[in-house]
Amino acid sequence: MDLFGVISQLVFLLVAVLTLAAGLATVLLRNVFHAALALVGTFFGVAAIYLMLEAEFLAIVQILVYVGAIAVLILFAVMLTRGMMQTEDSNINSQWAWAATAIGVLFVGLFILILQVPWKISGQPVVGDTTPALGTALLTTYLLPFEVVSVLLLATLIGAFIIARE
Amino acid sequence: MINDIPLNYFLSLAAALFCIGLFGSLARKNAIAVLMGIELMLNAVNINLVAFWRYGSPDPILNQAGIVFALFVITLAAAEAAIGLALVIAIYRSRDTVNVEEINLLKW
Amino acid sequence: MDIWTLITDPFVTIYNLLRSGIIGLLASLGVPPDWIALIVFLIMGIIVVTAILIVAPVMMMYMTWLERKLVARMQDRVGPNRVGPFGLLQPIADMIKFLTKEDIVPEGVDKPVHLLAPIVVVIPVILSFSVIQFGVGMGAVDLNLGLLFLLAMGSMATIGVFMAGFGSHNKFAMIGGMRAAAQIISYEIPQILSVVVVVLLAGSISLNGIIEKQSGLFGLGWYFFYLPVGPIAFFIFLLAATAEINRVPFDLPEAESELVAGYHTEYSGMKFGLFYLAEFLNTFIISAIAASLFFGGWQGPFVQQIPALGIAYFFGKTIILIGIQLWFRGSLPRIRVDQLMNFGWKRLVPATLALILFTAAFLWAYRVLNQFLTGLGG
Amino acid sequence: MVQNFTLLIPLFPLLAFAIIALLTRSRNRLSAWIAILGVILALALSLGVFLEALAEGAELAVNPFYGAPIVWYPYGTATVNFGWLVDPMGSAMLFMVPTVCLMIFIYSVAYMRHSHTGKDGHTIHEDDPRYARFFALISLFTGSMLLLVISSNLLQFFIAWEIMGFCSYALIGFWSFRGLKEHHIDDAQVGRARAASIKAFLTTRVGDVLLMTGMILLFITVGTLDFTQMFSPDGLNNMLLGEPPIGALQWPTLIALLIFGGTVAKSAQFPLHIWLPDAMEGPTPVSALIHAATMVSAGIFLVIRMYPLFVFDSQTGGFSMQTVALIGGFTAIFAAVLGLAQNDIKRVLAFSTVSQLGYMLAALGIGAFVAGSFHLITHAFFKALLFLAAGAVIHAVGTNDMLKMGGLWRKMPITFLTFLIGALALMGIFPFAGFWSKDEILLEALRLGFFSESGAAPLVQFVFISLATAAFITALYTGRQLFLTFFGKPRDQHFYDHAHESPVTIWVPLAILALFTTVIGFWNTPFAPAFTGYVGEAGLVGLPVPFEHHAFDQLALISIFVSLGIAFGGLFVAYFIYGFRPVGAGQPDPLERLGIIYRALASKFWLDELYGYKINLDGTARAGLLVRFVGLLSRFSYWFDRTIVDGLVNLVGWFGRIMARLWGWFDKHVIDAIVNGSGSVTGEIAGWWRTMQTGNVQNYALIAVAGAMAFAILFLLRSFT
Repeated sequence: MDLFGVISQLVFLLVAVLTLAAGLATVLLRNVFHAALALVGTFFGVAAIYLMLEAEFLAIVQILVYVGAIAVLILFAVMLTRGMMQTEDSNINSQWAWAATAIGVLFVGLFILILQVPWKISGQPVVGDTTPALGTALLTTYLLPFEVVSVLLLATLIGAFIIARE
Repeated sequence: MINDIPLNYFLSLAAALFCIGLFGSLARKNAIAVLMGIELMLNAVNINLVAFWRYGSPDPILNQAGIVFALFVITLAAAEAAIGLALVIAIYRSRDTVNVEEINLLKW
Repeated sequence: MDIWTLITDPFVTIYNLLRSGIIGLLASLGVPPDWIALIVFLIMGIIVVTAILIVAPVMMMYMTWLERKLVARMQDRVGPNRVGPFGLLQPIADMIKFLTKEDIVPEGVDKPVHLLAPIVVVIPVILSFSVIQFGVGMGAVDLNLGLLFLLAMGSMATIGVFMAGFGSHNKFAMIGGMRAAAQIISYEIPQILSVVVVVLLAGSISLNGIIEKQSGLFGLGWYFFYLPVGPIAFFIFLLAATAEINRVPFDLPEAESELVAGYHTEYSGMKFGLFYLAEFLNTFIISAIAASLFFGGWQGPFVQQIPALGIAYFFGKTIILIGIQLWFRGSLPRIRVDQLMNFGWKRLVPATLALILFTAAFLWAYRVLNQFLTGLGG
Repeated sequence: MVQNFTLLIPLFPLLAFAIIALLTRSRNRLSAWIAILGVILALALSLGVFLEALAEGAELAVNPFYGAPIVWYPYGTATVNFGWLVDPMGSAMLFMVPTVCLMIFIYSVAYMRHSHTGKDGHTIHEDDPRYARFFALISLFTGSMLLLVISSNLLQFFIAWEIMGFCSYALIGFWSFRGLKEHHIDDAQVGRARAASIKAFLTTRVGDVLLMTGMILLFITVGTLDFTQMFSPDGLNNMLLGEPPIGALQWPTLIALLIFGGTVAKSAQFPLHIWLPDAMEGPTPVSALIHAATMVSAGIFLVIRMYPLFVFDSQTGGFSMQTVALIGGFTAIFAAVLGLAQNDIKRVLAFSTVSQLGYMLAALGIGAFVAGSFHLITHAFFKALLFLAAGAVIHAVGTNDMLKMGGLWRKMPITFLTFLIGALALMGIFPFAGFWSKDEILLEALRLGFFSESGAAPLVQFVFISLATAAFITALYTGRQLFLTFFGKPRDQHFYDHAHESPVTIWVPLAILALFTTVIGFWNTPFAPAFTGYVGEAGLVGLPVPFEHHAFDQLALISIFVSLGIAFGGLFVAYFIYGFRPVGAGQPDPLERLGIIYRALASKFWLDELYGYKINLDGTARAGLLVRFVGLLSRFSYWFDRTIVDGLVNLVGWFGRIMARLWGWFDKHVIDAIVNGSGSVTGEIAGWWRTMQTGNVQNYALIAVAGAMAFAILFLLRSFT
């Protein structure tokens, strides 16, 4: 393995560990606000993963939408429901052990599966700018889903407004 | 990059992230935390989609189904967050709690 | 490598000289090629980052001076005039003051959040500098998604503001943070949409690409002159961006008369300095984006012959735009929070959507007409 | 090529109807003008078609203007189309109908304004409260008549026919609502109008049902209702293919008789004539419309349209034409006799109409197609004239009763003059229209009955004698009417003082109609039979045999003198009874000396009491004996149903109730126990199981995850092994 390979793997591992750590923090931190901040960290980590996968556009969208919008929404919600933020009792519910067991089994199963399945890899390099092709694809091949998603967003806008207003 | 890091790395990372998110949504008391767990799961799924696009697509430029799918997932995540948080706030307003265990009016 | 090139395009030339020098040096030392590439990448990156990190605070310091001077003139005062000629050394004095002040951490704050907040606010601003094109070939990187990157960085600021508001354990800070977040996500939409107009016109989201598209008319083919779309889009962008960075007349999150200083009420010393830095650099970034999108960035007469002119053009335009924002500050009253929201959602967003529709229709008509006319010619 | 626009002719009045009904109801004058405009447009277009048809000449009979462009509905492989069919007779109708209607419309503008004396003694002129509605309805009436005339198939014809039926109902009963006291319309008249409208509608309904039955049979046997296809040789011969329906009665005869049934009702022939006299309760323009241009003409026109069928039937040995002749001849004399004893000025005219329609049918029945058709045209003009003039008299005097009039010619000379022209035409006196057409019928009857090459025909002889007698009586009652109304001394000074000459809008239509009455007869004189040449020379659609026509000969000359003699004879007798010594005020009618005969005549041979619907002067009405017998029968059926049938049913019901009670016990104690048992068992189990529903979303999610994992593991195990 050459130098770049080593560095790449190291970078990947670093990012992966940070991402997972942030994810764990999200799930485990008692303070919901801190958890939300950790979630933001996870989002950044995932954006970095996208960058590694040469999906720059998606990485930027990830930051724009997840960090810029969803995380802010979550922070908002946390602040609006402040009564729950610093409770003394546990932040984990009574079924956590069952859940952890099931999820442990799930993870092990998934891991085995990932290692066992012979994934088909084409290995084509990404040459050139993917964004124009992506735009074309959205407005030609995926036009219908695109429109449906637009309508969904509109419906969400109205729905959120109606649900949340006094 | 593609030659240096095997696909399995990304898939394992995604699986781990997914399991973490799943745990968050199954075991946290706070409804907002549950939503955060769901976001984690969606992100994990997106990693998978992009990874498969990058590694499996016969022509990464012309065939961007993975990216498109990930974009739609992000959009849906935004919608889900908006509605979900609106619901949480509405519930908080009427019941003064966001503890999922206490929001159980629909039991026997 | 003649002297003429050095004179007309000093920075790029020096950069290239340095780069080729390092490569030559490493090659003569017998370093493997991929190591060379890595080392050169790292060294040049460090140089560029250092340059930015030096230029940015200096810019910020003299913007504070400019603001104080300008606003003072508008208010019929003199402004700083004690330290140095025309008070030119005043910013340096201020900086020393910031650095030497006591770092107060109030009781009951959420410590990590409190400490991290200024850093989180500053980082995206500094990152924004990496894609700004200061002159011909003078950008740290030329991302083909540069514009999107800038917008993403702009939206990141909310997190820091939130952290500051939450972490300060202070109701003013909390309200300020909430206001800032609401304002930023509200005004982000018209800002992005008005940028979309330019993207439609240019057909590119690379900053350099957009700037190069404005090279027509002897370097004056700026999108501002694309009547009637250009001026309207610029105006909307300026308004939305001003709101996005919480400046007058949209400075509700830090409204002195209501909230003391908003989300950075509890900050002092260099932490406050970082907020201050972020605010002014944001002003600079906004002006730079506006200059690039609507006024051709470094584009101007003779810039092809003498690339160094590009830097002057760019900074000239940016400073004029900064001046406009300061002019806002000096002359406009603050608006109310409900007016702010109503204006954003009920006026700006629909107007911008209509503008996009109009632009698209216009472009389509233009294309059809063009095809028709070419058909006639052929 | 005006003919291509034929289909638009009825559209104008129908459009006027729609506009008035929907938009301008509240604007009386405007509505009237819209209606008149509609008729004028229809008239203009009709005249265009008529002139074009005239230019075409007799050839038009076998190659009529025809088009059926509007597909209404398809059936099987063919379609029913709407279209137009204009043959010579149709074109003559197109000339006659809108002309007469236009006159009636113009006349109505003033006629439907009533005058009455207000509280302060001044005369108040006021529109009828339903002025606009009146014009809407007569527009619809006219439009449907025009549609009927141009119909290209029997179904379209029938639709127009039915619309007319409705219009006649609505218009005869036009005054059948209260709130008209100041217009001299009292409760009695309201009651009469109401009863009369129902009577007219129901009586004509009998004919409509017959017509529809005939139409259906025609469709079944011929396979089409389009006139041109129906009367093609194949079409008519198709009728002979099937089994004869009833004994010796063959299909063409049956169908022709059924269709003729429609005519009998619509054209008020014996025995369904009973509605027409009572129809006089409608406003006078309506009477004119019904009697001259539209309703009753439609009945005759139906026979004219279906004439090939009748001819075909008689050629194949049927007796439908003989029936037509018989009923026509009998009605002619029957109604004329009845007309003698009527005191209501309009009722006399009504019976005269019935009688004249009998003339036409008799002529058609004996094969004198042209003469019958021509009489239809001329009669329309002079009968419209008579009605409108009579209406003018009623309008001026304020009563219908001739015994209260007298000496009116001094007061209203123009009306008198026009009425006189009409009366002379009706009597058949030279040179007015009635003379020429009636003489033609009598001549044909004479020729066919007594001087036919194929030997004497008793039926035609009967017809001739009947018609000649009827002509005499016609002159007699018309003379009676003239003398009673216009001559002698006024018998009621109050009404006499009230009388005045009609306004312009009333007498101008009268004058125009009088002009037509005077000249229209010359269209077909025995010396220059233009109408005969036009209508009869080439036969009909599907009957391309010219109608027999004789040059002017001795017989014709004799016939002229005979008919003139009869007419003058009648007039002279009338003068002898009524003119020589005028009936004084309060004196009874000299005819009352006839005793029982007079009473029989005055009460119309008690036919209303026998099978009709007697409408009394006071507005009450009573069903005829026959009807009441049917009523009794139905009451008996009702009793039978209630006591016998219901008793049986109740018995069964009682038995069922007993059984049900038994079942009820079983249900309650056996089945319910099982059901309740299973229910409570289920409830117990469910109460224990339902605790599974914790209401906690995360619980559910966990179980869902676990389930999904279980399935995934199963699947994987299966695919790995």
